[in-house]
Amino acid sequence: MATRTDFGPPYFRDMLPPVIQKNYGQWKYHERIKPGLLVHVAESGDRLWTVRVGSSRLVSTDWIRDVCDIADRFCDGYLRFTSRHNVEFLVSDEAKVEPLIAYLDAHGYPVGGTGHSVTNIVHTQGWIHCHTPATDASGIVKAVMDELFDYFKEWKLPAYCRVSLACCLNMCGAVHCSDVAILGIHRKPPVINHDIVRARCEIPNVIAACPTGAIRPDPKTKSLIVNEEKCMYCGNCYTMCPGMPLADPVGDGVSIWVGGKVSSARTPPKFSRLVIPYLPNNPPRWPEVTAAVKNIIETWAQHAHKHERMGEWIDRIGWERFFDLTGIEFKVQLIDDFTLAPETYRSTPTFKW
Amino acid sequence: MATRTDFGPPYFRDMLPPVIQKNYGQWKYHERIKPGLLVHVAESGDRLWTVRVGSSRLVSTDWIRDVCDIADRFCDGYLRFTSRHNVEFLVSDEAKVEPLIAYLDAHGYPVGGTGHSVTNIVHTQGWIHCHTPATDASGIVKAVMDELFDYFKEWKLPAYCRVSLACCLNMCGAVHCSDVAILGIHRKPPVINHDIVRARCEIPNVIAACPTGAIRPDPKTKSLIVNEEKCMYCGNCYTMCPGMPLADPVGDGVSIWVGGKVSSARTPPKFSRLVIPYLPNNPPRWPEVTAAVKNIIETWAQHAHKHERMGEWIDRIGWERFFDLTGIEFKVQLIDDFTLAPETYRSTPTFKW
Amino acid sequence: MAEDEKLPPPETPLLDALEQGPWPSFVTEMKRAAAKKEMAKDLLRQLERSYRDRIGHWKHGGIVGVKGYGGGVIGRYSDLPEEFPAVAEFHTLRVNMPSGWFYNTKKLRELCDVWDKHGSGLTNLHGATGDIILLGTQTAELQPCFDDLAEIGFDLGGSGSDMRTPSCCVGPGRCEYACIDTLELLYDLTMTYQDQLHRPMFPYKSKVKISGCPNDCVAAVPRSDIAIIGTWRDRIRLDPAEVANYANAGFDIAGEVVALCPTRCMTWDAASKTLKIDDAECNRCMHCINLMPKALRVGQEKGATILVGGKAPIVHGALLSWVIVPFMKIEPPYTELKELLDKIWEWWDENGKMRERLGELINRLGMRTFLKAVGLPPVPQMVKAPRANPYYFWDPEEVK
Amino acid sequence: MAEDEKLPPPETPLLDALEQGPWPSFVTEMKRAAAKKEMAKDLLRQLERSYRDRIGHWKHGGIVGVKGYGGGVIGRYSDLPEEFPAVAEFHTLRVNMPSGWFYNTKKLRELCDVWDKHGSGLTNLHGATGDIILLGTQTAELQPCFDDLAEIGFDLGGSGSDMRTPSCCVGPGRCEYACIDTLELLYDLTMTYQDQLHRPMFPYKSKVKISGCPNDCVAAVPRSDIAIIGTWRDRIRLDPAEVANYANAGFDIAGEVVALCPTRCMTWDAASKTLKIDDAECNRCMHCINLMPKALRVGQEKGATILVGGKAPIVHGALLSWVIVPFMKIEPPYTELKELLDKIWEWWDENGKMRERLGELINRLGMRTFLKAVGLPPVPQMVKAPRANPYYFWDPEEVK
Ligand code: SRM
Ligand code: SRM
Ligand code: SRM
Ligand code: SRM
Ligand code: SF4
Ligand code: SF4
Ligand code: SF4
Ligand code: SF4
Ligand code: SF4
Ligand code: SF4
Ligand code: SF4
Ligand code: SF4
Repeated sequence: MATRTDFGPPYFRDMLPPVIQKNYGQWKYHERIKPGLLVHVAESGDRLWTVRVGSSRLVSTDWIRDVCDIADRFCDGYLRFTSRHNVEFLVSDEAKVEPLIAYLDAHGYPVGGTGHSVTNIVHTQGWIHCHTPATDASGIVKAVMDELFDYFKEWKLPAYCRVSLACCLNMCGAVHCSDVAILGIHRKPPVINHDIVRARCEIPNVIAACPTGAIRPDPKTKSLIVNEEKCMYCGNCYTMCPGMPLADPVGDGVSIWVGGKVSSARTPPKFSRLVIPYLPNNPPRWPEVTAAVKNIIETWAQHAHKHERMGEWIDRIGWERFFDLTGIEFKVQLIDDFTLAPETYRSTPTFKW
Repeated sequence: MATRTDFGPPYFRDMLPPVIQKNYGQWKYHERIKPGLLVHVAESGDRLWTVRVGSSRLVSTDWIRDVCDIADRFCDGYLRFTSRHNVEFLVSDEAKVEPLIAYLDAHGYPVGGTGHSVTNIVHTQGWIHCHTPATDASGIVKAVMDELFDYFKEWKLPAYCRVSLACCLNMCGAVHCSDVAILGIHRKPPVINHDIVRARCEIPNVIAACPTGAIRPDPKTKSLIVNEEKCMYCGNCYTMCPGMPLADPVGDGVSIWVGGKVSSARTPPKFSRLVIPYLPNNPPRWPEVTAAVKNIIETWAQHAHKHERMGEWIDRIGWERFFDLTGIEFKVQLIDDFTLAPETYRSTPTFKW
Repeated sequence: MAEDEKLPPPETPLLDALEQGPWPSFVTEMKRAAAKKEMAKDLLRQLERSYRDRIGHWKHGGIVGVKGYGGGVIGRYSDLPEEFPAVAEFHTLRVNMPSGWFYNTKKLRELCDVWDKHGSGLTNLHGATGDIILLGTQTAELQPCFDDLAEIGFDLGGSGSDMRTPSCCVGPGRCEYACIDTLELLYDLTMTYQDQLHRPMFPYKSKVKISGCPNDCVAAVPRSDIAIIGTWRDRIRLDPAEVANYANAGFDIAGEVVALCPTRCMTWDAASKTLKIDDAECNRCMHCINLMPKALRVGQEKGATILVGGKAPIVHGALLSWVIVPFMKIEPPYTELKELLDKIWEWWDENGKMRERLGELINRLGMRTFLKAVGLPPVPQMVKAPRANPYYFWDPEEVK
Repeated sequence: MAEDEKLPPPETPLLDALEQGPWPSFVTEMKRAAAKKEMAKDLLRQLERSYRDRIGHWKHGGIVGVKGYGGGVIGRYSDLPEEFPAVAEFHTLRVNMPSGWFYNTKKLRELCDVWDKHGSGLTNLHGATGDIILLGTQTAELQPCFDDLAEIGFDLGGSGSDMRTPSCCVGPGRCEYACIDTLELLYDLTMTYQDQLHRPMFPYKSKVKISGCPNDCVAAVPRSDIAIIGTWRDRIRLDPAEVANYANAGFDIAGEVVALCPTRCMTWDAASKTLKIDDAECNRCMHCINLMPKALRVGQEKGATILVGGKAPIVHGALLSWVIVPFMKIEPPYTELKELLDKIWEWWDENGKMRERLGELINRLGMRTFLKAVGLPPVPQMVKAPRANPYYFWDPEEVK
């Protein structure tokens, strides 16, 4: 049979529980009953309870079947996932809410992540499936979420705290606007294996792939040379040519960024900014990374006003005070020297000691 | 006799009135008695009255002798000039203060420019002495100050208002951080006179002088060609070669910039920003320019909070509201497309209608 | 189960440490899959090796895919194929999720069956762009897998230089703030642009994300070339009685709401418990509504703000998307919006260099050029502030 | 007076319009000079012609100057020499003003005599950089004019690629806010760097400006390559009695001071009329001191913040200067400061391209390189915010 194409995704309306079908677009308000539990009330008076559960995102089909069983038992067979990879059980019968939560607690599904909590960490492939990672994704996420678990389960923070992770500069996690971002970085140019280059790579394509024009042909070796000063470790050359691996146990590691936000609530979206330029890859639990993230979040939690996101707090107290309070050393790597650098320099004698 | 060199300026201490000699660095506080009149009180209790007088900056030796006469009569022969080209008469005898002011009023020396006023306009040479001006300096300044005269004489403004003028992009007036800046602009590339170029210009030097690399040699004419797309009308080529005049009665004119500030009081220094891209050169009194400046200042004066500089006011209400209130049309020229342009674009759905 | 005998269960001392702790463990998930699938077993082994070596062991290979599609599959090959033969080829399928990531259990189970049959039994729910990520299978399995997916009504998502799988927030499905029907709009656009989604023909990837209000729950502003954000043009709906209720319940309206209003356009009279909003000065940041959803509601004249140019840092630095249309009504058949999208893509397609995102092209050729090309008038809402530099290059047309 | 007969008084219908109105008229000044000097007469005529033509009539010519100096004179030539022979050559002398623009009338009169003898009789008091501008004379008069200036103790200022005439605010001469002795420091630096001032040998101009406090009354931050701004490191001196006096006099301390404090580090208790400042959070913006000079005074541990890189837009856009030293004690003989200036100029001299200002060089080679070269440690006070992009190019040294 000829394969059909371009038929698109399943129509979402077939995936909506009856209570949503009925009250679609007619929601009036919501309440956050407790961490992980929301109720939305419709103009009609109907109510929809949402129970949010943390997920490892990298899941087996068995796990999917498990959550389907739960949805069948408590939610008439409907559930959804969130933009941060949590599961949301959609309950229309109040009587089933607490039993559901009890069941989830009993079976190790973490209920939480709503409101002023640390919700799931948007992340990427890392060593699981990508070819340019400077670190693993799922492993750090697991270690960090174990450390921050209480902040997922309870409301102990002044405001939202979005933590994201990406395993290389491509930033698939779109970490660039997160309260706390964990970013894998390479720090060494590719090490060229001339035999592989000669044998398996299209020299012109490799040269063309380099965004900074750092690669040029080497007539002598009939291979390539990388101008190390120009290389910003993007890995595009490796994508084109297996003879130019970037990955390096010493060069690779993790950087920490803070103060970004996405929503326009109160203040416009902000970029996250570099505060720790490098931490080593220390699997399986990356203790340096988890400690750094926890320190930043708890320092913020201790000093910020209510509803003040990480970046809003820093804007109020000033970056000099941020480094002060967190005890993080201000390193030269943090000073911008890229294209918009002047915008980040201080042009006033007003600052704090 | 062999000329001596490098002996430097007159030593300032020889120029200080006795009251300053005595209380040098020992000032305790000051009061603004009325527009144009300050009194500074020293730890010793001594008092120094300062009477500030507006000047056209371009003055004859006769005028200098006149103000010297005044200083001899009322100030024991001492006076100073300010960083904005006003004269300051330094009075140590209270009895002489009012007579001095009366004399100044009688003889047409405008007393004022202190505190929340429009003080003198820092400006440049224009058609008086420079070779790259896109407009005149002294003429516009005279016309604008005539129009704003009451704001120099009286305290009718919410805060400082610094108006500056420069007659070309070189911005000798350093207008780039003024509450209101008047900037001469050329809008046409140089018109090449090939005979003059051939006869009197060093082709390579002219080419080298162009910051944007817009000039290349033209073998055919043995002269030069300007890539008009690249030219930003800086006049460097004309500096090197009289065969490439930029000045043009239609192309040249004036642009208006607002919202800059220099001091760090409350908020850090800010750049002025373009709000009217072009007004014609309309000597002798540039009515379009004077009207535009007055409209902006009076709109600000009417809406700003006390102590709120032009730029601070705009930051509070938003630029969309500024255009609204002043009735100035938002033109495409105002949208940045230079190197830091992205920093000026709005990355949030939050704005005012 | 014959498979099982082939290899002993992997030894993974390092990864085992990640089965400790309260957060759900992906290692446990991998082991569950490994119990059934060779691929998953070798994936575990290779990952353990990566944890030892502190580097990844994947490389890029040739393009792989399925009939009639240019994208939707990410080719991946182990760089240690002898050591880990079952993942020598380990390609990912990106499957287009339903709007808002809503599912019924029947569909999800069908999906699991297909993937157990053809792949590793491991998935990401979901990928960072929003797709269902079917994580790893051999080249030979791609077509059969897709055919079975088609049977149950799942199509592929985007990859390569195409329109990527667009996504949207839950919107009207479960949110009172939704100013536009994000779910329906997403489905409509996805269906309208199937060709752009499945057959890479752009200079580079192009991402569309839709949020129902300025809270931007799908992070459209930083992550999409074209962001559609719901908003309103009239006034916030205010229920005085409910406002008083909040106050009576001890909620600090002055401190938590009024004081944090970025435009300072609210006034609170504690005595009479009345809240006033100067709507003309409100910039619709959502803060007050977020804190008092029972008392304050978004306006009634609804539509969207369109922003373009957002992206991650490669190559010139990350960009947030920029306002180009302050307000547009968003109603089926969405003609005005689609005409704009077509014009934008057409201009980008004609002028963009290979691997140049929309935002980078706008920066290279100038916002002015872009606005002219797509026929949008300049308005102050587009900028945070006008230019601070005098480098406007005048068009001879303008100088008369 | 023989001169007078030569030409009739100029006819200047357009310029005459600028003798109307209350503001002092430069045209009147030009006419006064024209009554004595041919040069001034032709200047008036040429200016009237410019007002008619709506363009200037000057051109650049060869370099002109005086013996032993490379700068200090701006050569200027009329492009209509036949029509305006008296200004065919019309060069400007830049004469170094005394610190703080203080004069006694004797010196000023001597200056007038010299200029009436050798030049147009027209001046700018002062130029935008701060010099006394002697506006226009012939080439032949330059040396004699300078010799007579030297006689009365006036030296030339800067022009071309040298250290330009530095300037400073009135400071301790008449301002209680002065945290450093701006006048003395200016004189000392001017004398120390006479060679740099008078003999262009830098890649381009270099400007130094000194303000006694963050009010920056000489606009040093936007206008100088090296800005020295007075500040303090301890606490604001507060006189409670005087604070109360302000309040009693009806001054709105809460509204005009406390509410506008950028760091919100002040608290005002209306009942007890007490003002508290959390000095650790104060950023020394001066606002409160500016409004209550009788009650609040700058601290006692005084010094300066050093900022570099400010300039006008040519070629890459205007720059404000940037903090590189948060605090430095400024006391004679100013050794630490001078060592820093020497290192900065040396680095710029070695690395700067022709016509590249310090700020542009720092941007081209990177702040990191600059700080290393001049031996300054990175501190957060240097930045508004850390980098938002991941493009740090690691030095192999750093990667171990
Ligand atoms: C389910 C989800 C949308 C979806 O389609 O999946 C969602 C749902 C809601 N969001 Fe959100 N947001 C969701 C991702 C986001 C994101 C995107 C992200 O984090 O990547 C943002 C931007 C975050 C940022 O600014 O960095 C986001 C910023 C908000 C905000 C603004 C918070 C702020 O003050 O900055 C609100 C308003 C509020 O919380 O009152 C909000 C409000 C809400 C409400 C209350 C809307 C409503 O009335 O239903 C929903 C419950 C919030 C809660 O978690 O307590 N939602 N929300 C997403 C859940 C993610 C998760 O699993 O944790
Ligand atoms: C005389 C002069 C310094 C000099 O060495 O010549 C001077 C003198 C004083 N300035 Fe200034 N400033 C002088 C140029 C400046 C400049 C530079 C400029 O305008 O180019 C600035 C920066 C302006 C800007 O921010 O754009 C300046 C920003 C200030 C401020 C900050 C005002 C603000 O709120 O932003 C103060 C504080 C105040 O006014 O209370 C100040 C305060 C003062 C005080 C009160 C200082 C004192 O205690 O004596 C002096 C009298 C102020 C007045 O005019 O009422 N001075 N002052 C300059 C007079 C210029 C003129 O003729 O009008
Ligand atoms: C699977 C996913 C990460 C994940 O674990 O979720 C992913 C994985 C890859 N991304 Fe991504 N990106 C994914 C979402 C993103 C996002 C987030 C988003 O879409 O909202 C971004 C940032 C937003 C953006 O596009 O700007 C993103 C920015 C990139 C970039 C940088 C693009 C740029 O212009 O800066 C690259 C580099 C490239 O395109 O060559 C990239 C390239 C890649 C490649 C194809 C690596 C490569 O160059 O071949 C990765 C394949 C990994 C693998 O082997 O499976 N990926 N990538 C996400 C897609 C899943 C899905 O379809 O749902
Ligand atoms: C006379 C003066 C304007 C005035 O009427 O006061 C002036 C006049 C000229 N300036 Fe200027 N500049 C004057 C202060 C400034 C200032 C203000 C300041 O120094 O605080 C600036 C902005 C600050 C700065 O330097 O960045 C300034 C920025 C320029 C520039 C642009 C420099 C840049 O890097 O952007 C040029 C172009 C150049 O150097 O070729 C320039 C060039 C010129 C030239 C020499 C034109 C040329 O290229 O040959 C002008 C000679 C006019 C003439 O024929 O007399 N002038 N120039 C000022 C010097 C008087 C004095 O010494 O006191
Ligand atoms: S962030 Fe980099 S390494 Fe990680 S998945 Fe994306 S492209 Fe691969
Ligand atoms: S890693 Fe990127 S920048 Fe470095 S050489 Fe390869 S392609 Fe070029
Ligand atoms: S601003 Fe331009 S035209 Fe005016 S004096 Fe300076 S260089 Fe000359
Ligand atoms: S005016 Fe300036 S930019 Fe234009 S050609 Fe001449 S030197 Fe080049
Ligand atoms: S973006 Fe707005 S409409 Fe959409 S889910 Fe979030 S809050 Fe609701
Ligand atoms: S939406 Fe934001 S700006 Fe508007 S009133 Fe509420 S808080 Fe203020
Ligand atoms: S800068 Fe400060 S010290 Fe100098 S005059 Fe201005 S206010 Fe006084
Ligand atoms: S100096 Fe400025 S920051 Fe410090 S207390 Fe006064 S107003 Fe506040």
